Amino acid sequence: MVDAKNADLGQSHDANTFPALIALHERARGARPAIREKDLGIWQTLTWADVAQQVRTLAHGLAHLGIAPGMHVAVVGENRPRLYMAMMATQMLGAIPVPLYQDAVAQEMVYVLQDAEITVAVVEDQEQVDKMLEVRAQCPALQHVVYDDPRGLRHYADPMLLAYTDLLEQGRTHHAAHPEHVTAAAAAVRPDDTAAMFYTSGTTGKPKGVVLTHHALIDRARAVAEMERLTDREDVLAYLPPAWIGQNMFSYTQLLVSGFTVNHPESPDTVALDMRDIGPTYYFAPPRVLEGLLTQVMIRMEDASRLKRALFHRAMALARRVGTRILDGESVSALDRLRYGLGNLMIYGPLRNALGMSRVRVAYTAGEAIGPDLFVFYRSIGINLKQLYGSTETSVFVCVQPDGHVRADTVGPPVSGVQIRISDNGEILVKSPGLFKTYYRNPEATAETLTEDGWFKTGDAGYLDPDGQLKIIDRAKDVGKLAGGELFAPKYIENKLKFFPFIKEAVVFGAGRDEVCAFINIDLEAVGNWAERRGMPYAGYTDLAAKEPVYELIADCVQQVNADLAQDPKLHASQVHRFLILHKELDPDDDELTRTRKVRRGFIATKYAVLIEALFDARPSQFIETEVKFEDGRVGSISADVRIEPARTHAPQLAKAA
Amino acid sequence: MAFFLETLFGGLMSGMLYALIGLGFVLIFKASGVFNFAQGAMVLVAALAMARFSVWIPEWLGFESLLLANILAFAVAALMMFVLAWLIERLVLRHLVNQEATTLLMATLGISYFLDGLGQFTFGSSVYSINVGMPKDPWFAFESIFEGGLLISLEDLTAAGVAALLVLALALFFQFTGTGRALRAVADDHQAAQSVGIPLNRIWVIVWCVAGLCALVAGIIWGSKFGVQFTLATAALRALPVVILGGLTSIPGAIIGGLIIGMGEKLSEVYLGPLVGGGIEIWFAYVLALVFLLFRPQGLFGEKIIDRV
Amino acid sequence: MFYRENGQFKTSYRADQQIFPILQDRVFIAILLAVAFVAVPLLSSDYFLRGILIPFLILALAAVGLNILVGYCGQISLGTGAFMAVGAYAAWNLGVRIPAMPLVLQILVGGAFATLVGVIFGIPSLRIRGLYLAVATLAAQFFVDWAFLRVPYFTNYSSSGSVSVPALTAFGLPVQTAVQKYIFVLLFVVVFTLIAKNLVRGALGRQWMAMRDMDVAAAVIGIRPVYAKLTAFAVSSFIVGVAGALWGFIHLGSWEPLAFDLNRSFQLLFMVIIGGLGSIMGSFFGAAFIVLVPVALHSIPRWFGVPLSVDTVFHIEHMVFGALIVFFLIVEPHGLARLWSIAKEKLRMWPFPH
Amino acid sequence: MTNQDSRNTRIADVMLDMRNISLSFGGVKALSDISFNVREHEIRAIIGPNGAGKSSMLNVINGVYVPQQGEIEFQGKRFDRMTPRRAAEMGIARTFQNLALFKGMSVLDNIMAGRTLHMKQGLFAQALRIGPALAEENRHREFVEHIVDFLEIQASRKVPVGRLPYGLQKRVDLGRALAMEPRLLLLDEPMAGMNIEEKQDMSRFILDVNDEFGTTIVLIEHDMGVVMDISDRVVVLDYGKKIGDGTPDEVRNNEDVIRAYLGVDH
Repeated sequence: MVDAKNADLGQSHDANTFPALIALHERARGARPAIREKDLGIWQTLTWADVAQQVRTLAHGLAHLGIAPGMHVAVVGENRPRLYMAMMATQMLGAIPVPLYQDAVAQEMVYVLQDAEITVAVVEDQEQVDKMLEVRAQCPALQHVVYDDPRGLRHYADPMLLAYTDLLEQGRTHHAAHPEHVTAAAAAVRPDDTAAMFYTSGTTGKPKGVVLTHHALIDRARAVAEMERLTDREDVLAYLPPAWIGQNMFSYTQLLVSGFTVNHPESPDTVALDMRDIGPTYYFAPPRVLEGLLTQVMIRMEDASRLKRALFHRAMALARRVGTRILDGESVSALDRLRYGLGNLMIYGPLRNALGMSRVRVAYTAGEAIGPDLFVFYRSIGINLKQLYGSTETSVFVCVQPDGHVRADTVGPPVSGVQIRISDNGEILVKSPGLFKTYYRNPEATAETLTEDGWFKTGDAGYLDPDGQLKIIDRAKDVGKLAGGELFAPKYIENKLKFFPFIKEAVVFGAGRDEVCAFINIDLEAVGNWAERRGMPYAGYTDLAAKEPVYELIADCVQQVNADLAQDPKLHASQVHRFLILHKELDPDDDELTRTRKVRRGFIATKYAVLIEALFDARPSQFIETEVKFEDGRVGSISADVRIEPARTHAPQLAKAA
Repeated sequence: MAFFLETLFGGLMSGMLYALIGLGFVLIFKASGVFNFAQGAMVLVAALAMARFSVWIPEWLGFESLLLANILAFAVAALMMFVLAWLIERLVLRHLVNQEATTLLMATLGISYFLDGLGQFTFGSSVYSINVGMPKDPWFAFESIFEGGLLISLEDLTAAGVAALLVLALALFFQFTGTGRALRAVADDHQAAQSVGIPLNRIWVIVWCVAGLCALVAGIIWGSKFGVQFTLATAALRALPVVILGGLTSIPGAIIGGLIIGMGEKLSEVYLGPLVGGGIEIWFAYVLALVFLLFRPQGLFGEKIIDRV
Repeated sequence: MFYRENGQFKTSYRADQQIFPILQDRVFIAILLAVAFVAVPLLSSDYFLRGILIPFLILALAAVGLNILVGYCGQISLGTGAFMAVGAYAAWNLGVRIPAMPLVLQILVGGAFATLVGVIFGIPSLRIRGLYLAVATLAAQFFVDWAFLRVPYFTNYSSSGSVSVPALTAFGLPVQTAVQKYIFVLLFVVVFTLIAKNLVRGALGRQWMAMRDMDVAAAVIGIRPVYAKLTAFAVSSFIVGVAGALWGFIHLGSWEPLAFDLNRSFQLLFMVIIGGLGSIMGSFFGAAFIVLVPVALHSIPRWFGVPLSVDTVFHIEHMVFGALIVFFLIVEPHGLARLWSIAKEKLRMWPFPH
Repeated sequence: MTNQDSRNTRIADVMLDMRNISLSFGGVKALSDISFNVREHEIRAIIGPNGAGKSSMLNVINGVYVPQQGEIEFQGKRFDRMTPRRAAEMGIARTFQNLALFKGMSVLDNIMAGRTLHMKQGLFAQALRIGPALAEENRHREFVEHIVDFLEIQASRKVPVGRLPYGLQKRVDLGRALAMEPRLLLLDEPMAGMNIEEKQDMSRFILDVNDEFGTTIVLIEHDMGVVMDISDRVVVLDYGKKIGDGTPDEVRNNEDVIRAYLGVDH
């Protein structure tokens, strides 16, 4: 009951700026925990009253350092309560916090520091201080560097440095001198003032400062808070870089909107432990994190006794069968419910506990395409994991999957207040109260992405499927058309292929052709194990790649993907008709992949032109000799007679995707 | 005066027995760093075996000769002790190598409990007698010096003699045989001994066998004197102060310690006992040893302990 | 498996350092106590209380005391029986000579006397170690046995040499029926177990364990061996003494020195070893084990219709204990307590093996 | 302003003075007539081949061994024998070459044990865990947590030290010494048997201790690189005799030292 009441207070709509929200929580739930940090072995707690109090003092301090409305303050570091409060203090003065990635090297920071005319930077520790000192010459505007953790800074005599505690001290004196200064500044903040600025590292060119208003951020946070019925009793673990809008939305904006508690881990290498401790109720993780956790689980289970493993796998099989349906509240036979209950007692429950997810009520994943198996694993053991879609420019929330309508291949319907339109070239356009105001001092870029009538070009290609859920296909610029004019989204197909553990890389071709063909790189480890279990000897990648059984293995994967595509209203034409397994692994050293392992389509297309022709001419095989660079820089060449295999395709069936 | 000398002799006699048992302790401790609490139990088992076999064997084989019976019984009992020694090394010691001294002590406690149980379980737990034809009649010596002479139990005298002989034999054995040298090497430094190819385990079996032998002889002597029963086990505990006094690692220490304790016990019992209600020899030896410890923790002949950091 | 620790985070050192930091454990203990204080008295027979539970509790208490000395401070003692005896006889004498003295006080002061004797015989531990110390404590055993046997004053010149206590009352309540005695003992055990636990997890306990694990390092960080060792002897023999008094007063009612002889000392040492050196909980496991094995040895053959003679059972018992000691020293030096904690860890990690 | 300069400026006058120390075990001379001193805030290294008597020297300083001859002056007080207890009370802490940790105890308890001298509550208060005792326990727990933070062993604070990897055990050993808030810290081969990263970490910790708390440090170390990097002055022992004393560079160019290390005429 109490929760509900507080919750209402927390959501009460009169507070539309961050300073107002802080004041609200101080009144409504001053004694409730706002920020916890595991420090000195226990969870040190700051109540909303403490936070409000300290933030005001800090604001006075910043004012003393000359921070005025409209100015920018850089915040650099891991998740640390003091850095969060620095952001609040900045906003309280009507100034704008600019979080920077703590792992960026000094020179990467220079541009931002200059572009935003940073005069004061609040940083975590010696590491960040050193960076600031390194770039000070290039950033003359930078006058003060405030540091949280004094360790190792004892002998730094530089006058520009200032300890956080000293800043608070100055804040007190300033407060004594101008008692009203901060309250006045806070009262002057308007909802459509800029609240924060996040720099997005554009794939090309300089990073762009995304300007977001109080209204934009708060409105989106509220929409989701209402949709998910978030109360002030939620616990959130802040473990991703705060400079990333995702983490910032979850552990900062929503914190201030819903008035729940954000928990800061003791150190990066204790996150898992601290997660177990806290057991967040509201959780967010990009697919790679979830992937990592799942691998952990599987590895640890490997050492378990045979009996335990058997039990585990049986339970998991059951979960895959009925788990998600139970979670979605669909009808499941009483017997299965019973068995699932048993499994829950024996396996799922303990597993959630081990992962620190026993208490998770709502969990989101976003950022990249998530493999269906991965996604289903978490849902099947009773963790309400859902996908969402959004970006920095949209204050994150564009689409969120509502409970009960969760699917692996969509990102859900638009959140209330959001409109979505698909441009004729298949790009997703968004209009939402959460949209950014502009790119900071970058009108061209702004003009490119914001239409006059206020639509934001996401740069993603996709479509709304029959039941109104948004389906992301690919980056818009990669989407092409087949000769027949049907949509062709290589990345989408490649991802589908790569979800199979046996397939490491895939490159599909089809733009301007009348059918689709694919290069496959097998995963040497996975397929290698598979081969060994079959007692199939092989000498290295090239040999294994050419084996008949391996081709059958892959062919099966491909036809599964085709079956999938066949059901897709827009992409059924993109089924893979023929594929080949490359005789060598695609390799950054050979410029076939970027350092971040993205395929360089163009380069590959020219390098392996012969193979592509062979594919589309449906030849049985094709000889090729390719140059390769070895680790030691020597150059050699691999030659092989690459087999080309037709893949089974399916007649398009425009049933609803399942 | 005469009375004093009589007591003194009595003390020396039991002293020899203590020395005998003490020797068992010392040997085992030297060789394996084990403080063998089970020595008492071994005495009990050995004595029981001797007592029963000397009755059973004639029954089985149907002959009369007491001498033969005793010899066979002795052989069988000795054999049994050796088997025990081997088993103990096999099943216990070799699994506890390099453990702390106290752990080993507790282990031997366990062993001693086991042997107590086993012995009485197999041989029965009532009082049995051993008759190895020890002279029972007293003997009056030095009548010329003291009128009435000194009353000396020939039994004690022979007992002491036997004990002394065995002690001497062992002492020589360990002084002059290869095994003896090996043993001393092991006592000085396990690793080193091993590295020059001395088989630790065999040494251990040997010392336990010897200890078993000591136990057997002691058991026979005691048994023939007071009869064989459970109390033998605890009686052997009285030999503990001997080694403490003599120093855990010194064979001569054990012998001399034995004599000192033996005499001290008797004298105290006779001269102090009455004042405090008697029965003090049970603890007197201990307190003696204890007081002694406070001033010389390593005992009379033990090596000084330096712990390096 | 049953552990759900998410959300059980600690926001104060006090919470972090409580004896049972995990909710599920606290629940378990609460239930256990409820059973011990309510269910057992209601349900169990006199024989069960008198013959099993009361001795178990008292011996467990003594084992806790001994464990402090042997398990936590690493000072071996073969004289536990003696310290129990001192506790019992001291308490008894107080009763005889100061009739006005209330029972609980008698028992506590009895413990105090045991402390005194314990410290005196502990003094050698400052000079001597390990084996030698064992002998010293053995001396205590023999001396005390002798004293209560041969010094008539201690038995108030009773002809038989055995002593007996009158009908007991505490705080005006009778302590006579099995249930009353059980509750009385249980209270003592709970209180002193808690005290012992507090000590071993506090500064003193750390000093003891430091002495046990690495005495040179301990001295170097400023721990005084004298203080550490003598406090260990003191606390240990106090608890043992109290247990002794309870053993005499509540369990036996009338007794002679034999009740506290060397075998009692060994029995307690075995409890500590089998139960687990350096574990309070282990002391209880050990006591339970040692109390139950004879019972089992008596009854199991009877169920199979092959009743064994009393001393056969007695001998087998000896063999079993002896063998078990060796077994535990070799296979699991930390005894049942370690097995328990391993099992617990497995449950917390479940379904993962580690 | 680098740490080096600042340290040099902070190094004050002599804090520990060892005069003509001689020590022998049953006739075997471990140290013969050795004199050297340690200045406040400096990092002083003792080097020398195995069996040179380095560890014995430390043991003399904190009173584990009693020298047959010689005297020790520590902060103006003169002793001809030191006892471990007194050494501890006067603020001398030390770590051990072969890990003398309390195996049966957790990381926290090991370090807490280092607080013994600062904990005053009596037996009864502890037994009942009443207010003051509890308060004291928590106060010191907090202090210890600062050390845990400093040594970056948060992840293993409740693990029994026995289960920790060697490198971490070394840290705990250091932590236990730091818990005493020592004025003088004796480190006996703090990096023995460590890999490169572990050594770097340890060096960092040692320097940080010296910087943050101004603790004077005497260390024995075999890794010449490390010694030359972090120590202000070095004394060289060989077969119980002192054969060199001075700054790293001076020592590096000292013939006797070179000979001792190249093993000529030994």
